[in-house]
Amino acid sequence: MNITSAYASGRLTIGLIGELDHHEARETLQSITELLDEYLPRECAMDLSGLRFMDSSGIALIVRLNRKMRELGGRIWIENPSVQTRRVLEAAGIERLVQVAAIGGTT
Amino acid sequence: MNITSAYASGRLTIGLIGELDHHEARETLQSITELLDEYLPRECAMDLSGLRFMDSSGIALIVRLNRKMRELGGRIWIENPSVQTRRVLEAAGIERLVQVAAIGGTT
Amino acid sequence: MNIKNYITLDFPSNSANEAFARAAASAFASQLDPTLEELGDIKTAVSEAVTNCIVHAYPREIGRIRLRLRILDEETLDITVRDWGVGMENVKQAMEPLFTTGGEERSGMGFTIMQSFTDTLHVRSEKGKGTTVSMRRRIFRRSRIG
Amino acid sequence: MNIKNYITLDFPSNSANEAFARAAASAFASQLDPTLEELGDIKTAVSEAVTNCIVHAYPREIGRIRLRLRILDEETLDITVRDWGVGMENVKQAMEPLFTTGGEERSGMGFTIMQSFTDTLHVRSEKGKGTTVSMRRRIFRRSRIG
Ligand SMILES: Nc1ncnc2c1ncn2[C@@H]1O[C@H](COP(=O)(O)OP(=O)(O)O)[C@@H](O)[C@H]1O
Ligand SMILES: Nc1ncnc2c1ncn2[C@@H]1O[C@H](COP(=O)(O)OP(=O)(O)O)[C@@H](O)[C@H]1O
Repeated sequence: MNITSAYASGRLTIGLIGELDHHEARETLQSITELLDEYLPRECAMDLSGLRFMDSSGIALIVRLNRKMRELGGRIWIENPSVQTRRVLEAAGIERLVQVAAIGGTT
Repeated sequence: MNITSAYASGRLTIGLIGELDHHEARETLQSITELLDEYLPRECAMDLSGLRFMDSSGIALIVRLNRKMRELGGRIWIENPSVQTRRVLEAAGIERLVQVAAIGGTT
Repeated sequence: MNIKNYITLDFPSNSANEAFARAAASAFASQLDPTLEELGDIKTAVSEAVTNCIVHAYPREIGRIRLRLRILDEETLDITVRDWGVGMENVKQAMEPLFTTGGEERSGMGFTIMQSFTDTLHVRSEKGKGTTVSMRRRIFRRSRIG
Repeated sequence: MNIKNYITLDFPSNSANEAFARAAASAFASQLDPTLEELGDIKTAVSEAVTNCIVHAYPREIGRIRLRLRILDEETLDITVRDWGVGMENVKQAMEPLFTTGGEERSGMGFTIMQSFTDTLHVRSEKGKGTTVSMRRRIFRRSRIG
Protein backbone atom coordinates (compact mmCIF):
# COMPACT_ATOMS: atom_id res chain seq x y z
CA MET A 1 0.00 0.00 0.00
CA ASN A 2 1.25 3.43 -0.93
CA ILE A 3 0.04 6.26 1.29
CA THR A 4 0.13 9.95 0.39
CA SER A 5 -0.77 12.85 2.65
CA ALA A 6 -1.39 16.57 2.25
CA TYR A 7 -2.03 18.93 5.17
CA ALA A 8 -3.31 22.50 5.05
CA SER A 9 -5.13 24.63 7.63
CA GLY A 10 -6.53 21.86 9.80
CA ARG A 11 -7.40 19.46 7.00
CA LEU A 12 -5.38 16.30 6.29
CA THR A 13 -6.02 14.49 2.99
CA ILE A 14 -4.82 10.89 2.95
CA GLY A 15 -4.56 9.00 -0.33
CA LEU A 16 -4.40 5.21 -0.49
CA ILE A 17 -2.92 3.56 -3.57
CA GLY A 18 -3.04 -0.24 -3.93
CA GLU A 19 -5.25 -3.09 -2.69
CA LEU A 20 -6.63 -2.82 0.83
CA ASP A 21 -7.23 -6.35 2.16
CA HIS A 22 -6.49 -8.12 5.44
CA HIS A 23 -2.88 -8.66 4.37
CA GLU A 24 -2.34 -4.90 3.94
CA ALA A 25 -4.68 -3.57 6.64
CA ARG A 26 -2.53 -3.65 9.77
CA GLU A 27 0.40 -1.73 8.32
CA THR A 28 -1.93 0.74 6.61
CA LEU A 29 -3.74 1.46 9.87
CA GLN A 30 -0.46 2.01 11.65
CA SER A 31 0.81 4.47 9.03
CA ILE A 32 -2.42 6.46 9.05
CA THR A 33 -2.55 6.54 12.87
CA GLU A 34 0.96 7.97 12.91
CA LEU A 35 -0.12 10.70 10.47
CA LEU A 36 -3.14 11.60 12.62
CA ASP A 37 -1.00 11.75 15.75
CA GLU A 38 1.49 13.99 13.96
CA TYR A 39 -0.96 16.51 12.48
CA LEU A 40 -3.91 16.24 14.90
CA PRO A 41 -6.19 17.48 12.08
CA ARG A 42 -9.75 18.80 12.58
CA GLU A 43 -10.79 17.25 9.29
CA CYS A 44 -9.49 14.13 7.61
CA ALA A 45 -10.39 13.28 4.00
CA MET A 46 -9.64 9.72 2.86
CA ASP A 47 -9.09 9.79 -0.89
CA LEU A 48 -9.76 6.24 -2.12
CA SER A 49 -9.48 6.93 -5.86
CA GLY A 50 -6.19 4.98 -5.97
CA LEU A 51 -7.62 1.83 -4.36
CA ARG A 52 -7.83 -0.90 -6.96
CA PHE A 53 -9.51 -3.21 -4.43
CA MET A 54 -10.96 -3.08 -0.93
CA ASP A 55 -12.83 -5.64 1.15
CA SER A 56 -14.30 -5.68 4.66
CA SER A 57 -10.82 -5.30 6.14
CA GLY A 58 -11.04 -1.76 4.79
CA ILE A 59 -14.41 -1.31 6.52
CA ALA A 60 -12.83 -2.22 9.87
CA LEU A 61 -10.04 0.27 9.19
CA ILE A 62 -12.45 3.10 8.38
CA VAL A 63 -14.50 2.36 11.50
CA ARG A 64 -11.39 2.62 13.67
CA LEU A 65 -10.18 5.81 12.03
CA ASN A 66 -13.63 7.34 12.46
CA ARG A 67 -13.51 6.55 16.19
CA LYS A 68 -10.03 8.03 16.49
CA MET A 69 -11.04 11.25 14.69
CA ARG A 70 -14.00 11.65 17.03
CA GLU A 71 -11.67 11.24 20.00
CA LEU A 72 -9.56 14.01 18.50
CA GLY A 73 -12.71 16.12 18.24
CA GLY A 74 -12.61 16.09 14.45
CA ARG A 75 -14.39 14.33 11.62
CA ILE A 76 -13.47 12.05 8.74
CA TRP A 77 -15.00 11.42 5.33
CA ILE A 78 -14.32 9.35 2.24
CA GLU A 79 -13.69 10.73 -1.24
CA ASN A 80 -13.71 9.27 -4.75
CA PRO A 81 -14.13 5.53 -4.18
CA SER A 82 -13.90 3.40 -7.35
CA VAL A 83 -16.94 1.32 -8.33
CA GLN A 84 -15.69 -1.79 -6.50
CA THR A 85 -14.87 0.13 -3.34
CA ARG A 86 -18.17 2.02 -3.45
CA ARG A 87 -20.09 -1.25 -3.69
CA VAL A 88 -18.31 -2.61 -0.60
CA LEU A 89 -18.96 0.63 1.32
CA GLU A 90 -22.65 0.43 0.40
CA ALA A 91 -23.03 -3.28 1.22
CA ALA A 92 -21.50 -2.59 4.64
CA GLY A 93 -23.76 0.43 5.18
CA ILE A 94 -20.80 2.66 6.03
CA GLU A 95 -22.69 5.84 5.05
CA ARG A 96 -24.55 5.60 8.33
CA LEU A 97 -21.23 6.34 10.07
CA VAL A 98 -19.05 8.22 7.62
CA GLN A 99 -19.90 10.53 4.73
CA VAL A 100 -18.95 9.27 1.25
CA ALA A 101 -18.36 11.99 -1.33
CA ALA A 102 -17.81 11.66 -5.06
CA ILE A 103 -15.20 13.59 -7.04
CA GLY A 104 -15.31 17.28 -6.19
CA GLY A 105 -18.23 16.66 -3.86
CA THR A 106 -16.69 17.90 -0.62
CA THR A 107 -14.91 21.13 -1.38
CA MET B 1 -7.63 -12.35 -31.48
CA ASN B 2 -8.27 -9.10 -33.30
CA ILE B 3 -6.76 -8.87 -36.77
CA THR B 4 -6.22 -5.66 -38.72
CA SER B 5 -5.03 -5.36 -42.30
CA ALA B 6 -3.81 -2.57 -44.56
CA TYR B 7 -3.01 -3.09 -48.27
CA ALA B 8 -1.19 -0.71 -50.60
CA SER B 9 0.78 -1.31 -53.82
CA GLY B 10 1.59 -4.97 -53.33
CA ARG B 11 2.24 -4.83 -49.58
CA LEU B 12 -0.18 -6.22 -47.01
CA THR B 13 0.38 -5.28 -43.37
CA ILE B 14 -1.36 -7.56 -40.89
CA GLY B 15 -1.70 -6.55 -37.25
CA LEU B 16 -2.44 -9.05 -34.50
CA ILE B 17 -3.96 -7.82 -31.23
CA GLY B 18 -4.40 -10.23 -28.33
CA GLU B 19 -2.75 -13.43 -27.06
CA LEU B 20 -1.58 -15.93 -29.65
CA ASP B 21 -1.62 -19.39 -28.09
CA HIS B 22 -2.84 -22.81 -29.24
CA HIS B 23 -6.41 -21.88 -28.34
CA GLU B 24 -6.33 -18.89 -30.70
CA ALA B 25 -4.00 -20.20 -33.41
CA ARG B 26 -6.34 -22.11 -35.72
CA GLU B 27 -8.83 -19.31 -36.20
CA THR B 28 -6.03 -16.75 -36.56
CA LEU B 29 -4.35 -18.82 -39.29
CA GLN B 30 -7.61 -19.15 -41.15
CA SER B 31 -8.31 -15.42 -41.07
CA ILE B 32 -4.82 -14.55 -42.28
CA THR B 33 -4.92 -17.18 -45.03
CA GLU B 34 -8.16 -15.65 -46.30
CA LEU B 35 -6.51 -12.23 -46.39
CA LEU B 36 -3.54 -13.58 -48.35
CA ASP B 37 -5.84 -15.32 -50.84
CA GLU B 38 -7.82 -12.13 -51.29
CA TYR B 39 -4.92 -9.71 -51.84
CA LEU B 40 -2.21 -12.06 -53.18
CA PRO B 41 0.42 -9.59 -51.90
CA ARG B 42 4.08 -9.57 -52.96
CA GLU B 43 5.10 -8.51 -49.47
CA CYS B 44 3.47 -9.31 -46.18
CA ALA B 45 4.44 -7.51 -42.96
CA MET B 46 3.22 -9.08 -39.71
CA ASP B 47 2.93 -6.31 -37.12
CA LEU B 48 3.11 -8.03 -33.72
CA SER B 49 3.19 -4.89 -31.56
CA GLY B 50 -0.34 -5.65 -30.34
CA LEU B 51 0.48 -9.19 -29.18
CA ARG B 52 0.41 -9.31 -25.39
CA PHE B 53 1.54 -12.95 -25.48
CA MET B 54 2.78 -15.54 -27.96
CA ASP B 55 4.08 -19.08 -27.51
CA SER B 56 5.29 -21.80 -29.89
CA SER B 57 1.83 -22.03 -31.44
CA GLY B 58 2.69 -18.65 -32.95
CA ILE B 59 5.96 -20.07 -34.28
CA ALA B 60 4.04 -22.80 -36.12
CA LEU B 61 1.72 -20.16 -37.55
CA ILE B 62 4.60 -18.00 -38.80
CA VAL B 63 6.31 -21.02 -40.39
CA ARG B 64 3.14 -21.87 -42.30
CA LEU B 65 2.54 -18.30 -43.43
CA ASN B 66 6.16 -18.09 -44.60
CA ARG B 67 5.67 -21.22 -46.70
CA LYS B 68 2.45 -19.86 -48.17
CA MET B 69 4.06 -16.52 -49.08
CA ARG B 70 6.90 -18.35 -50.85
CA GLU B 71 4.34 -20.34 -52.82
CA LEU B 72 2.78 -17.02 -53.84
CA GLY B 73 6.24 -15.85 -54.95
CA GLY B 74 6.39 -13.21 -52.19
CA ARG B 75 8.04 -12.71 -48.85
CA ILE B 76 6.97 -12.17 -45.26
CA TRP B 77 8.59 -10.46 -42.28
CA ILE B 78 7.82 -9.63 -38.67
CA GLU B 79 7.62 -6.13 -37.23
CA ASN B 80 7.64 -4.69 -33.72
CA PRO B 81 7.45 -7.75 -31.47
CA SER B 82 7.11 -6.99 -27.75
CA VAL B 83 9.83 -8.23 -25.40
CA GLN B 84 8.00 -11.48 -24.59
CA THR B 85 7.29 -12.24 -28.25
CA ARG B 86 10.84 -11.37 -29.27
CA ARG B 87 12.24 -13.77 -26.69
CA VAL B 88 10.08 -16.59 -28.05
CA LEU B 89 11.09 -15.79 -31.64
CA GLU B 90 14.75 -15.87 -30.59
CA ALA B 91 14.49 -19.08 -28.57
CA ALA B 92 12.88 -20.76 -31.57
CA GLY B 93 15.52 -19.37 -33.94
CA ILE B 94 12.91 -17.96 -36.30
CA GLU B 95 15.33 -15.34 -37.68
CA ARG B 96 16.91 -18.10 -39.76
CA LEU B 97 13.62 -18.28 -41.70
CA VAL B 98 11.94 -14.92 -41.42
CA GLN B 99 13.32 -11.42 -40.92
CA VAL B 100 12.41 -9.71 -37.64
CA ALA B 101 12.42 -5.92 -37.76
CA ALA B 102 12.05 -3.44 -34.93
CA ILE B 103 9.90 -0.33 -35.06
CA GLY B 104 10.49 1.60 -38.25
CA GLY B 105 13.15 -0.89 -39.30
CA THR B 106 11.65 -2.09 -42.56
CA THR B 107 10.46 0.95 -44.43
CA MET C 1 -26.53 -29.39 -14.06
CA ASN C 2 -23.93 -29.11 -16.75
CA ILE C 3 -20.39 -28.31 -15.56
CA LYS C 4 -18.66 -26.51 -18.37
CA ASN C 5 -15.31 -25.82 -16.78
CA TYR C 6 -13.77 -25.93 -13.33
CA ILE C 7 -10.61 -25.28 -11.44
CA THR C 8 -9.51 -26.34 -8.00
CA LEU C 9 -6.79 -24.39 -6.19
CA ASP C 10 -5.03 -25.60 -3.06
CA PHE C 11 -2.86 -23.19 -1.13
CA PRO C 12 -1.63 -22.47 2.40
CA SER C 13 -3.27 -19.86 4.62
CA ASN C 14 -0.62 -17.15 4.18
CA SER C 15 -2.25 -13.74 4.05
CA ALA C 16 -0.22 -12.95 0.92
CA ASN C 17 -2.38 -15.51 -0.89
CA GLU C 18 -5.52 -13.37 -0.49
CA ALA C 19 -4.47 -11.28 -3.46
CA PHE C 20 -3.50 -14.37 -5.40
CA ALA C 21 -6.85 -16.09 -4.82
CA ARG C 22 -8.70 -12.99 -6.04
CA ALA C 23 -6.53 -12.76 -9.14
CA ALA C 24 -7.03 -16.44 -9.99
CA ALA C 25 -10.80 -16.17 -9.49
CA SER C 26 -10.91 -13.10 -11.68
CA ALA C 27 -8.88 -14.80 -14.43
CA PHE C 28 -11.11 -17.87 -14.34
CA ALA C 29 -14.37 -15.88 -14.24
CA SER C 30 -13.30 -13.88 -17.30
CA GLN C 31 -14.44 -16.67 -19.61
CA LEU C 32 -18.03 -15.74 -18.70
CA ASP C 33 -17.40 -12.29 -20.20
CA PRO C 34 -18.45 -10.45 -17.03
CA THR C 35 -18.65 -6.69 -16.66
CA LEU C 36 -15.95 -5.01 -14.57
CA GLU C 37 -18.54 -4.55 -11.84
CA GLU C 38 -19.35 -8.27 -11.83
CA LEU C 39 -15.65 -9.12 -11.72
CA GLY C 40 -15.25 -6.78 -8.77
CA ASP C 41 -18.10 -8.52 -6.94
CA ILE C 42 -16.54 -11.94 -7.55
CA LYS C 43 -13.12 -10.82 -6.36
CA THR C 44 -14.65 -9.31 -3.25
CA ALA C 45 -16.69 -12.41 -2.36
CA VAL C 46 -13.63 -14.66 -2.84
CA SER C 47 -11.46 -12.30 -0.81
CA GLU C 48 -13.90 -12.34 2.12
CA ALA C 49 -14.21 -16.12 2.19
CA VAL C 50 -10.48 -16.77 1.84
CA THR C 51 -9.61 -14.13 4.45
CA ASN C 52 -11.97 -15.83 6.90
CA CYS C 53 -10.01 -19.08 6.53
CA ILE C 54 -6.74 -17.26 7.14
CA VAL C 55 -7.98 -15.19 10.10
CA HIS C 56 -10.56 -17.42 11.78
CA ALA C 57 -10.11 -21.05 10.66
CA TYR C 58 -6.35 -21.18 11.26
CA PRO C 59 -5.70 -18.50 13.89
CA ARG C 60 -2.37 -19.86 15.13
CA GLU C 61 -1.07 -22.06 12.32
CA ILE C 62 -0.75 -22.25 8.56
CA GLY C 63 -3.43 -24.58 7.23
CA ARG C 64 -4.69 -25.62 3.84
CA ILE C 65 -7.37 -23.78 1.88
CA ARG C 66 -9.19 -25.12 -1.15
CA LEU C 67 -10.85 -22.78 -3.60
CA ARG C 68 -12.97 -24.42 -6.28
CA LEU C 69 -14.49 -22.47 -9.14
CA ARG C 70 -16.96 -23.98 -11.56
CA ILE C 71 -18.97 -22.74 -14.50
CA LEU C 72 -22.48 -24.20 -14.33
CA ASP C 73 -24.89 -24.18 -17.27
CA GLU C 74 -22.66 -21.72 -19.13
CA GLU C 75 -23.69 -18.70 -17.09
CA THR C 76 -23.32 -19.34 -13.37
CA LEU C 77 -20.09 -19.13 -11.41
CA ASP C 78 -20.01 -21.53 -8.48
CA ILE C 79 -17.43 -20.65 -5.80
CA THR C 80 -16.55 -23.01 -2.97
CA VAL C 81 -14.03 -22.11 -0.27
CA ARG C 82 -13.11 -24.87 2.13
CA ASP C 83 -10.89 -25.15 5.17
CA TRP C 84 -10.09 -27.83 7.71
CA GLY C 85 -9.73 -25.40 10.60
CA VAL C 86 -11.50 -24.65 13.89
CA GLY C 87 -15.05 -24.50 12.48
CA MET C 88 -18.05 -22.74 14.02
CA GLU C 89 -20.62 -23.84 16.59
CA ASN C 90 -23.28 -21.31 15.59
CA VAL C 91 -23.23 -20.52 11.88
CA LYS C 92 -26.46 -18.52 11.98
CA GLN C 93 -25.04 -16.12 14.56
CA ALA C 94 -21.72 -15.87 12.71
CA MET C 95 -23.56 -14.71 9.58
CA GLU C 96 -25.29 -11.81 11.32
CA PRO C 97 -24.06 -8.34 10.34
CA LEU C 98 -21.45 -6.94 12.72
CA PHE C 99 -20.93 -10.25 14.53
CA THR C 100 -17.24 -10.97 14.82
CA THR C 101 -14.88 -12.87 17.07
CA GLY C 102 -11.97 -11.11 15.37
CA GLY C 103 -11.76 -8.02 17.58
CA GLU C 104 -11.03 -4.54 16.28
CA GLU C 105 -9.27 -5.68 13.14
CA ARG C 106 -12.44 -7.22 11.74
CA SER C 107 -15.71 -5.54 10.88
CA GLY C 108 -18.08 -8.47 11.19
CA MET C 109 -19.35 -7.61 7.69
CA GLY C 110 -17.65 -10.41 5.73
CA PHE C 111 -20.68 -12.69 5.37
CA THR C 112 -22.95 -9.69 4.75
CA ILE C 113 -20.76 -8.64 1.83
CA MET C 114 -20.55 -12.18 0.44
CA GLN C 115 -24.35 -12.32 0.60
CA SER C 116 -24.95 -9.05 -1.18
CA PHE C 117 -22.41 -9.81 -3.93
CA THR C 118 -23.71 -13.28 -4.80
CA ASP C 119 -27.08 -14.85 -5.62
CA THR C 120 -26.84 -17.70 -3.12
CA LEU C 121 -24.63 -18.29 -0.08
CA HIS C 122 -24.46 -21.54 1.86
CA VAL C 123 -22.23 -22.15 4.87
CA ARG C 124 -21.60 -25.56 6.39
CA SER C 125 -19.37 -25.88 9.41
CA GLU C 126 -18.51 -28.27 12.17
CA LYS C 127 -16.63 -27.33 15.32
CA GLY C 128 -13.07 -28.63 15.08
CA LYS C 129 -13.56 -30.03 11.57
CA GLY C 130 -13.67 -27.01 9.29
CA THR C 131 -15.94 -24.90 7.15
CA THR C 132 -17.27 -24.91 3.58
CA VAL C 133 -18.66 -21.72 2.05
CA SER C 134 -20.53 -22.09 -1.27
CA MET C 135 -21.58 -19.13 -3.35
CA ARG C 136 -23.21 -18.80 -6.76
CA ARG C 137 -23.34 -15.81 -8.98
CA ARG C 138 -25.12 -15.68 -12.29
CA ILE C 139 -23.34 -13.73 -15.02
CA PHE C 140 -25.76 -12.58 -17.69
CA ARG C 141 -24.52 -12.92 -21.21
CA ARG C 142 -24.30 -9.52 -22.75
CA SER C 143 -24.33 -10.86 -26.30
CA ARG C 144 -27.57 -12.70 -25.56
CA ILE C 145 -29.30 -9.71 -24.02
CA GLY C 146 -28.09 -7.18 -26.58
CA MET D 1 14.84 -27.14 0.79
CA ASN D 2 12.49 -24.65 2.36
CA ILE D 3 9.06 -24.35 0.71
CA LYS D 4 7.83 -20.85 1.33
CA ASN D 5 4.52 -20.94 -0.49
CA TYR D 6 2.76 -23.19 -2.95
CA ILE D 7 -0.37 -23.57 -4.98
CA THR D 8 -1.87 -26.54 -6.74
CA LEU D 9 -4.34 -26.04 -9.58
CA ASP D 10 -6.48 -28.79 -11.06
CA PHE D 11 -8.36 -28.12 -14.27
CA PRO D 12 -9.69 -29.91 -17.36
CA SER D 13 -7.82 -29.91 -20.66
CA ASN D 14 -9.95 -27.29 -22.42
CA SER D 15 -7.80 -25.09 -24.59
CA ALA D 16 -9.49 -22.03 -23.07
CA ASN D 17 -7.63 -22.88 -19.84
CA GLU D 18 -4.24 -22.17 -21.43
CA ALA D 19 -4.74 -18.45 -20.84
CA PHE D 20 -6.06 -19.10 -17.37
CA ALA D 21 -3.07 -21.24 -16.35
CA ARG D 22 -0.68 -18.50 -17.54
CA ALA D 23 -2.58 -15.82 -15.64
CA ALA D 24 -2.62 -17.88 -12.44
CA ALA D 25 1.11 -18.63 -12.72
CA SER D 26 1.85 -14.97 -13.31
CA ALA D 27 -0.25 -13.90 -10.30
CA PHE D 28 1.47 -16.46 -8.07
CA ALA D 29 4.98 -15.65 -9.30
CA SER D 30 4.44 -11.95 -8.62
CA GLN D 31 5.28 -12.45 -4.93
CA LEU D 32 8.91 -13.00 -6.01
CA ASP D 33 8.93 -9.46 -7.40
CA PRO D 34 10.05 -10.56 -10.88
CA THR D 35 10.79 -8.24 -13.76
CA LEU D 36 8.27 -8.10 -16.60
CA GLU D 37 10.72 -10.12 -18.69
CA GLU D 38 10.94 -12.83 -16.03
CA LEU D 39 7.14 -12.92 -15.74
CA GLY D 40 6.93 -13.30 -19.51
CA ASP D 41 9.34 -16.23 -19.40
CA ILE D 42 7.31 -17.95 -16.67
CA LYS D 43 4.03 -17.46 -18.53
CA THR D 44 5.59 -18.84 -21.71
CA ALA D 45 7.04 -21.95 -20.04
CA VAL D 46 3.71 -22.69 -18.31
CA SER D 47 1.81 -22.13 -21.56
CA GLU D 48 4.03 -24.59 -23.45
CA ALA D 49 3.73 -27.32 -20.83
CA VAL D 50 -0.03 -26.94 -20.37
CA THR D 51 -0.65 -26.80 -24.12
CA ASN D 52 1.26 -30.07 -24.52
CA CYS D 53 -1.16 -31.76 -22.10
CA ILE D 54 -4.14 -30.41 -24.03
CA VAL D 55 -2.79 -31.24 -27.49
CA HIS D 56 -0.70 -34.37 -26.97
CA ALA D 57 -1.64 -36.03 -23.67
CA TYR D 58 -5.40 -35.96 -24.25
CA PRO D 59 -5.79 -35.83 -28.04
CA ARG D 60 -9.36 -37.12 -28.19
CA GLU D 61 -10.81 -36.48 -24.72
CA ILE D 62 -10.91 -33.93 -21.96
CA GLY D 63 -8.55 -35.05 -19.20
CA ARG D 64 -7.26 -33.60 -15.97
CA ILE D 65 -4.20 -31.35 -15.70
CA ARG D 66 -2.42 -30.45 -12.48
CA LEU D 67 -0.25 -27.36 -12.28
CA ARG D 68 1.73 -26.96 -9.08
CA LEU D 69 3.73 -23.85 -8.31
CA ARG D 70 6.09 -23.58 -5.37
CA ILE D 71 8.46 -20.97 -4.03
CA LEU D 72 11.68 -22.66 -2.90
CA ASP D 73 14.23 -20.97 -0.67
CA GLU D 74 12.56 -17.59 -1.21
CA GLU D 75 13.91 -17.09 -4.72
CA THR D 76 13.21 -20.08 -6.94
CA LEU D 77 9.93 -20.80 -8.69
CA ASP D 78 9.28 -24.51 -9.09
CA ILE D 79 6.71 -25.37 -11.77
CA THR D 80 5.28 -28.87 -12.18
CA VAL D 81 2.76 -29.72 -14.90
CA ARG D 82 1.28 -33.17 -14.72
CA ASP D 83 -1.16 -35.16 -16.84
CA TRP D 84 -2.53 -38.69 -16.81
CA GLY D 85 -2.69 -38.98 -20.59
CA VAL D 86 -1.04 -41.03 -23.34
CA GLY D 87 2.58 -40.49 -22.22
CA MET D 88 5.72 -40.82 -24.35
CA GLU D 89 7.91 -43.77 -25.24
CA ASN D 90 10.99 -41.74 -26.12
CA VAL D 91 11.30 -38.58 -24.04
CA LYS D 92 14.79 -37.75 -25.29
CA GLN D 93 13.62 -37.67 -28.92
CA ALA D 94 10.50 -35.68 -27.98
CA MET D 95 12.67 -32.97 -26.45
CA GLU D 96 14.74 -32.44 -29.60
CA PRO D 97 14.12 -29.14 -31.42
CA LEU D 98 11.60 -29.42 -34.28
CA PHE D 99 10.47 -32.92 -33.27
CA THR D 100 6.69 -33.05 -33.22
CA THR D 101 3.91 -35.59 -33.64
CA GLY D 102 1.44 -32.72 -33.88
CA GLY D 103 1.60 -32.08 -37.61
CA GLU D 104 1.51 -28.64 -39.17
CA GLU D 105 -0.21 -26.96 -36.25
CA ARG D 106 2.76 -27.54 -33.96
CA SER D 107 6.29 -26.28 -34.33
CA GLY D 108 8.16 -28.90 -32.33
CA MET D 109 9.77 -26.05 -30.36
CA GLY D 110 7.79 -26.37 -27.12
CA PHE D 111 10.43 -28.17 -25.06
CA THR D 112 13.17 -26.00 -26.57
CA ILE D 113 11.37 -22.88 -25.38
CA MET D 114 10.71 -24.34 -21.92
CA GLN D 115 14.40 -25.16 -21.70
CA SER D 116 15.63 -21.72 -22.69
CA PHE D 117 13.20 -19.92 -20.37
CA THR D 118 13.99 -21.94 -17.24
CA ASP D 119 17.11 -22.98 -15.33
CA THR D 120 16.26 -26.68 -15.13
CA LEU D 121 13.80 -28.87 -17.03
CA HIS D 122 12.99 -32.47 -16.14
CA VAL D 123 10.51 -34.64 -17.99
CA ARG D 124 9.25 -37.98 -16.72
CA SER D 125 6.80 -39.98 -18.78
CA GLU D 126 5.41 -43.43 -19.13
CA LYS D 127 3.51 -44.68 -22.15
CA GLY D 128 -0.19 -44.87 -21.31
CA LYS D 129 0.29 -43.48 -17.81
CA GLY D 130 1.02 -39.80 -18.29
CA THR D 131 3.73 -37.17 -18.10
CA THR D 132 5.27 -34.88 -15.47
CA VAL D 133 7.24 -31.81 -16.53
CA SER D 134 9.24 -30.04 -13.79
CA MET D 135 10.89 -26.69 -14.31
CA ARG D 136 12.75 -24.33 -12.01
CA ARG D 137 13.48 -20.69 -12.53
CA ARG D 138 15.48 -18.58 -10.14
CA ILE D 139 14.23 -15.02 -9.70
CA PHE D 140 16.95 -12.74 -8.45
CA ARG D 141 15.90 -10.31 -5.78
CA ARG D 142 16.33 -6.83 -7.10
CA SER D 143 16.34 -5.28 -3.64
CA ARG D 144 19.17 -7.59 -2.60
CA ILE D 145 21.28 -6.85 -5.67
CA GLY D 146 20.52 -3.14 -5.75
N1 LIG E 1 -13.76 -20.17 7.93
C1 LIG E 1 -14.14 -19.88 9.20
N2 LIG E 1 -13.74 -20.67 10.23
C2 LIG E 1 -14.11 -20.39 11.50
N3 LIG E 1 -14.87 -19.33 11.84
C3 LIG E 1 -15.30 -18.50 10.88
C4 LIG E 1 -14.96 -18.73 9.51
N4 LIG E 1 -15.52 -17.74 8.78
C5 LIG E 1 -16.18 -16.94 9.64
N5 LIG E 1 -16.07 -17.38 10.90
C6 LIG E 1 -16.70 -16.78 12.11
O1 LIG E 1 -17.76 -15.93 11.70
C7 LIG E 1 -17.54 -14.60 12.16
C8 LIG E 1 -18.12 -13.59 11.20
O2 LIG E 1 -17.43 -13.62 9.96
P1 LIG E 1 -17.52 -12.40 8.95
O3 LIG E 1 -18.95 -12.00 8.76
O4 LIG E 1 -16.77 -12.75 7.73
O5 LIG E 1 -16.83 -11.18 9.71
P2 LIG E 1 -15.31 -10.99 10.19
O6 LIG E 1 -14.40 -11.82 9.34
O7 LIG E 1 -15.08 -9.55 10.00
O8 LIG E 1 -15.27 -11.41 11.63
C9 LIG E 1 -16.05 -14.51 12.37
O9 LIG E 1 -15.69 -13.49 13.29
C10 LIG E 1 -15.72 -15.92 12.89
O10 LIG E 1 -16.05 -16.05 14.26
N1 LIG F 1 2.29 -34.09 -22.11
C1 LIG F 1 2.63 -34.84 -23.21
N2 LIG F 1 2.04 -36.05 -23.40
C2 LIG F 1 2.37 -36.81 -24.47
N3 LIG F 1 3.26 -36.43 -25.42
C3 LIG F 1 3.87 -35.23 -25.29
C4 LIG F 1 3.59 -34.39 -24.18
N4 LIG F 1 4.36 -33.27 -24.31
C5 LIG F 1 5.08 -33.42 -25.42
N5 LIG F 1 4.81 -34.60 -26.04
C6 LIG F 1 5.44 -35.12 -27.28
O1 LIG F 1 6.64 -34.40 -27.49
C7 LIG F 1 6.62 -33.78 -28.78
C8 LIG F 1 7.41 -32.50 -28.77
O2 LIG F 1 6.81 -31.54 -27.91
P1 LIG F 1 7.16 -29.99 -28.05
O3 LIG F 1 8.63 -29.80 -28.09
O4 LIG F 1 6.43 -29.25 -26.98
O5 LIG F 1 6.60 -29.55 -29.47
P2 LIG F 1 5.12 -29.52 -30.06
O6 LIG F 1 4.15 -29.37 -28.93
O7 LIG F 1 5.13 -28.35 -30.96
O8 LIG F 1 4.92 -30.82 -30.77
C9 LIG F 1 5.15 -33.62 -29.08
O9 LIG F 1 4.91 -33.49 -30.46
C10 LIG F 1 4.57 -34.92 -28.50
O10 LIG F 1 4.79 -36.01 -29.35
